[in-house]
Amino acid sequence: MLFAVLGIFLGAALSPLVVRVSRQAAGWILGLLPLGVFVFFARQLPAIAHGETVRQSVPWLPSFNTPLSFYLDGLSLLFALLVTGIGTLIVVYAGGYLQHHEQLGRFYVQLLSFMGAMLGLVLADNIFVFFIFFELTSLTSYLLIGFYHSEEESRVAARKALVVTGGGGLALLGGLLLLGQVTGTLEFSQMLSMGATVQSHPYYLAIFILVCAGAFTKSAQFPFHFWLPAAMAGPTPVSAYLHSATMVKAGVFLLARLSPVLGGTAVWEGTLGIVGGFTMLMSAWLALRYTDLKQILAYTTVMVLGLLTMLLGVGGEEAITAMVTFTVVHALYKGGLFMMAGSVDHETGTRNVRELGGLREAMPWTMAGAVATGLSMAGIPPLFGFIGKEMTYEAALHAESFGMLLLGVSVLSNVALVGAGLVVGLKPFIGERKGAFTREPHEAPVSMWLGPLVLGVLGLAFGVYPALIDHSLLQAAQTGILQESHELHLALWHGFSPALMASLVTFALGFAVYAAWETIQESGGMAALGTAFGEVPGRVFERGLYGLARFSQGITTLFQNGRFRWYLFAIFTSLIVLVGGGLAFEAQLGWPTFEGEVAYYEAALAGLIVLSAIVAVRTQGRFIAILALSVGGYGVALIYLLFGAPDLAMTQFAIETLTLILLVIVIIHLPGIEGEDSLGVQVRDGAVALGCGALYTIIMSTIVDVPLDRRVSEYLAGNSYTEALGHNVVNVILVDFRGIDTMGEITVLTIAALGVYVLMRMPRRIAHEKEPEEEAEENETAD
Amino acid sequence: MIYSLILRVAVRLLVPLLLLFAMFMMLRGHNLPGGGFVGGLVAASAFVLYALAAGVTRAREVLYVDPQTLLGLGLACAYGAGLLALALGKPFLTGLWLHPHLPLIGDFHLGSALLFDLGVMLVVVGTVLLMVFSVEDRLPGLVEE
Amino acid sequence: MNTLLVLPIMVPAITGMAALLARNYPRVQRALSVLGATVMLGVGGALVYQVQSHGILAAQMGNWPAPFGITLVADHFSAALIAVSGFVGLAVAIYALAAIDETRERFGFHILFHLLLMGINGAFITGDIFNMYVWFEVLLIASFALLVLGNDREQLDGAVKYVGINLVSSASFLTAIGLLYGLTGTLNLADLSQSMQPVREAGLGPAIAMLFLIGFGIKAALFPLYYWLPASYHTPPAPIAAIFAGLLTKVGIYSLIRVFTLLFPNPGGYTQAVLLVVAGATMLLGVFGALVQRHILRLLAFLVISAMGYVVMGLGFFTTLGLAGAIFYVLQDVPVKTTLFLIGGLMERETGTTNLSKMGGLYQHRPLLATMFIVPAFSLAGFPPFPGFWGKLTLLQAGVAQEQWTLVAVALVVGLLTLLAVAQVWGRAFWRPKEGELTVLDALNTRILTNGPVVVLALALFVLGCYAEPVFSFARTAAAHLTDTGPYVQAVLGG
Amino acid sequence: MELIISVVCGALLAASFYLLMRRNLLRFVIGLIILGNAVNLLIFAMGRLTRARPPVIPKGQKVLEGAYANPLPQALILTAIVISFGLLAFTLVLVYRNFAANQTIESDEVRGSEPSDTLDVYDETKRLPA
Repeated sequence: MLFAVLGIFLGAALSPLVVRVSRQAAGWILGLLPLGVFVFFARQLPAIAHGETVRQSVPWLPSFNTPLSFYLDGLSLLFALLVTGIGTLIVVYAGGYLQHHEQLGRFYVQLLSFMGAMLGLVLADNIFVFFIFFELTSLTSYLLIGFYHSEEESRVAARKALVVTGGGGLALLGGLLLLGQVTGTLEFSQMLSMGATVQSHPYYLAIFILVCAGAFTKSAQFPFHFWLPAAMAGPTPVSAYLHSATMVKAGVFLLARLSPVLGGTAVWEGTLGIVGGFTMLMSAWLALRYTDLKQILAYTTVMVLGLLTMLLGVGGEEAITAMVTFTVVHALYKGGLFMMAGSVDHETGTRNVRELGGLREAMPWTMAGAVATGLSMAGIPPLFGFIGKEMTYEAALHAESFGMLLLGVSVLSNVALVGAGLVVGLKPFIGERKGAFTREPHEAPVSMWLGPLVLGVLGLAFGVYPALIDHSLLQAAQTGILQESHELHLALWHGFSPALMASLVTFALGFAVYAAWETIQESGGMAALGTAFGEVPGRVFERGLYGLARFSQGITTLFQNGRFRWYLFAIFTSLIVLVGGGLAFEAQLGWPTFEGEVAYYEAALAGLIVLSAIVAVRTQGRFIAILALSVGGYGVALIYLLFGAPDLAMTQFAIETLTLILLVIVIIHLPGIEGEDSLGVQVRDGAVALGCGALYTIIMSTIVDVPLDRRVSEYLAGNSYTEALGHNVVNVILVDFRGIDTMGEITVLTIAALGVYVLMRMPRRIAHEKEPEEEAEENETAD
Repeated sequence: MIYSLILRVAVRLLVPLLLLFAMFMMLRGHNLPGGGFVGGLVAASAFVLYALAAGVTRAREVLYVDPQTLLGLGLACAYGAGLLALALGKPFLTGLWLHPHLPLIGDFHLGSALLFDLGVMLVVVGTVLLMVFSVEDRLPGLVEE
Repeated sequence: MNTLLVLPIMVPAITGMAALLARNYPRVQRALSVLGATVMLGVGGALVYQVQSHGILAAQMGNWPAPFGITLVADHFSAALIAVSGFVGLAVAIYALAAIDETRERFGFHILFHLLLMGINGAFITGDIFNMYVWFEVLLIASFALLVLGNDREQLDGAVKYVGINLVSSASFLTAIGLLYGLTGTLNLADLSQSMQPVREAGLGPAIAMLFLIGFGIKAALFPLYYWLPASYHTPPAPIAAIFAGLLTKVGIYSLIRVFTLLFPNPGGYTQAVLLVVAGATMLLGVFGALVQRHILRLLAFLVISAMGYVVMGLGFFTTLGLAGAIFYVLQDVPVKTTLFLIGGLMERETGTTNLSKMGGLYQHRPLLATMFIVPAFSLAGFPPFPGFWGKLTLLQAGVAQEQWTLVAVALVVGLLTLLAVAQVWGRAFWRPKEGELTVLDALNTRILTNGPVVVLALALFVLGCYAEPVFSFARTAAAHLTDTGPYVQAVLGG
Repeated sequence: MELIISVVCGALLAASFYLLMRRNLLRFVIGLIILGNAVNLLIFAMGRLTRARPPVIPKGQKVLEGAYANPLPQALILTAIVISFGLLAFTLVLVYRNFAANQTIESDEVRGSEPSDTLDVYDETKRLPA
């Protein structure tokens, strides 16, 4: 399994090469890769059908407890087959569809990565491995949806998909982390039997909500459904693949995978049933509102996703049977129909159903595939779609509660689906040619009609002879979801059951809808529906992004307002808050004891220093300020001298003088200190500054009460002469004990000198991107 | 006023004295207050004085090397003093000492610390001079019209 | 062993010094620069190898026993950071050969660059808190000089704020050192961690910790102290901005983690609460800022801030898992940010503008650049399979284990917003077609010099994302040594 | 005396912080100089004060006897003084240079690197461009 996934990624990496070698045959060549993987999985079928499961684990991140582990049971096998099987047809199809596109190579890289990600997702056993592939599908689908990147519409659609599914993914990550925390394992296969533990845990509700957020966004459930119809801005092969077998199925797959763990509770049934049911009903009818083939198909996908979600919510043998059956049904017809839509678009230049008609002669093969898949979508016997629908009705009828409600919703939705199926599958081909196509329609190349045809034939074959898959694949998948084995038997003819009655009603109403489609479409009710559920959610989302940007701007200009003084003010305020908080939190402050004598000249010196600082603060004259500064500096030097630090005093004296000279040199070129701030600002800043100073004084006075541990100093003084041959301990510390400090210090000096040199001597450079006037002005002020 | 004759003559005498004093400060630093830093400042001030008296161009000529070279050499001395120990297989910055008996001065301790201090001094001289030379044209009267 | 520990400081020091002496010979300077950076990478690798096989290494400078002299210590955390900084240092040194003009070279770019690395490595490897201050100043003044190299108006304006605020940071750091010394009488970090009793008795732990937080927090660009960063990081040329973004904030965060784990291991207390609040606010405000920028490098600068929030969150949990996440996050964030800024520079070069509103066409015309952009950008958004994902995942797991729900939620939301910010850049600079032509391609050797390092960095990140085990287990060990400081103390003080 | 120095330190820090927040960058620089002095004094006080006993071993003796001023903080301050001189010189020239480029030393007007950009959105349709 590992090699299957890696192989596809490898194929992705190599695909530009293949395209470069042979553009025409690239689709066929690259199609062999998923085909091979499909065969590989198909060969696993007998064993899996017997109830075996395969687990493969390769050490990957042992210190994170995350192996690259895969788990193959019926559920993952079903999806793996869909991913690779339909994937093969899509790859072939894309070769024809995008043959002349200059970025075909990049397209294949993205498409095959997408396939690999989806395959990895359905096979993953470790939850983090699962999540990685889950997010990878978001990323690759982002690139694919935005493939026609020069159109803003495509970019907006891609962004929508990325943010919605990526955001859901993050919620899912939270859920998975909690799940891992609760179960103590990171492997799905071990979680499957821990449903009871999880469901009785206080985190259950949080896990459920987060997982649902991930699944609903990915599987386009209301109210997150809007990204999916928008995503049709991508190339048709992408839409076909995305809708039929990948991406959107990831959410449903996730719910199916976790249903033994999370399912069966009232909240599970209620949430999935209501959200799924509502999504199904809403989107089925919404599909009738549109005339674009791809858009109609997109909404019917949402409808099916709703249905699948609802069935998972209902649970139980019948519902899960219906769910796995419908998954296959849908994958087959939706893939085919999208490809057909692409072919029609490709050959006629329009996807508008109203402008299409009478293509039966021009495009016979395409029509064959389209009709077969379209009728399957409409659920007409003997196609597989009919069985799927029957099973749905059976499930509704067998539901423990709200059975009739479920049936009603299902029938109502399916009525619309019948209409939509016929509109899409039949309408473009029958009747008369309408309008003038931008190009003369003729049959698409074989690579492009092969897919719909194969899928149509399969739909027919499974419908007529469901035993092809029911006992093996579907039953195994059902077992995978339910974690218990039931005999699964499908048949076209069930006898005169209530389900059949419902089907007949559905047909009758469905045909009526088809007949009256144009009227229904234009009706006010549909317009309202279209606005409310088709446009508003997407618009709300875009508006949300706008609001987010505005909000971000507001908060950014609040803090990062470009005013240097404000920055410092904020920093000093934080100092007061944080350090003051720290003091308040723990310190035991008392009045400091005042020990020792203070000579009068010492006190006077201290007073002088403070006074000089006050003068420096208050004065408006720059030279007075400098003078005060120097007095203060020399005062500090005197303190050093008084308290046994002649080296310090000497240096301070020298530095103070040097600073004074530098200041004078520079200041004579600068304007004076004019203007003060308003009194309010002065008081505010003064309060903050005094607060900071007070905090320091408090901390210092607390510390000086404690005797100092002088062992380090004593060692230094003791070894200064005996070991380092120097009488001046301070100097020995500088050049020997802490010589590396001094090394850093002279490096600082060197760099400072180089910096001054750069500042003063390096010619001004004009920054890029200046307006011409501004540049001229710059030149004037430049020296 | 800066080019007054008296100042020029005074500076002629003062500069060598100051340089000598600087060396003295550096050398005695290990035992008495002083050291490379203060020594460097004194030496630098000698050159600054000279520049004030004779002009920056002259001062640069007398200095002979670029201040940047002084910086480089100073760093080389200081780093070298540390690396010397490494080369001899001792930990970085370990003090190394020679004890030659010099005829006039008597017992003398010649150590890597001295080389280190010399490096500090060179860097300080280089720093101050590079800064001063960089801002030279902002100094009134420094650059000859 | 002693020699190896000195080399991270001395190799760039000697390179810088030699470049200073050779300042009139640009070719020699360039050769020296690349040579020095290469040796530095080797030293980093050797250091990681030695630490991996022998555990924590310590060297006493001048052969003075700790805590009396200065000790250099390489534990897993610092060794890994030195190796990573060697890696990005080399990449930037090569990129700079093409992207730094001759005037800047003549005015000391190579000298300043290596002395900056000297300061950074010194801060990583020192085991003495005052010595750490000295290295901070070395890297700070070197960054000042690099920042103004060119004297653009924007550069000068940005530099005033950068310099001013960072000097306040240094002052806060230095006062904290002084106060700590006043209580303990020692400066050696390991010794300090053994001598914190008087600090606790005086009840000054939280207050002094907060002073350190202010000092380091300014350098690490945390809320509410980060203002200097978006004001300045976008002004210098891309290689300089790249090394700033890659390494400077990391030095702040490294010191924060080092000091807080060694001296203030205070889970559950005031310090922790502050750290967590700061972390959340930093993450949010950084990404909010990024959402509204037009200037590509400025946008990235805001994302630098946001990433720092994640790391502080890991520290704030004070668990081994949280620290492992923080360390892994830092280690991958260094190349991520460097790569992004280098790419930002290339984007500017190719489109002739820094303004996102005017950029475009890069996906169409520069597919290699586009591919390289995806790796660090989506890594930043925490998307798998890029390394940022693993960092974020670990941090989230630590958060869940600590039941810090608010922060976990904030981290997830910030991930989404980062994703949006990255998608905006991608959509507008890469996907959207550009009006008018792109500028003509550079000469081939220029392209190799600029694209080569970016490709190598991005590939390394991709590989790290796909196989994170070696780095991750290293980070775990590093974190274990941070929560259990015994081996560190023993390595330094002996016995 | 330590207590007095503590008060002096607090006062100097307050003065310096106040000056840092003034709108004239020259006063900012003056604030920085005071800040440097204040921090050095703080470290000095933290080493505790001893009057008139420099830590210099008299000729002929091998160790210091009796009380002597704590040498370690002195060494630290020496390093710090020199470093802050380097930084200060750079800052001063930077302010000057910024004045030469922008003709202002008002800190409120230093925002060439942070222009007040308008937000890039479609205001009519209330959307974010992609």
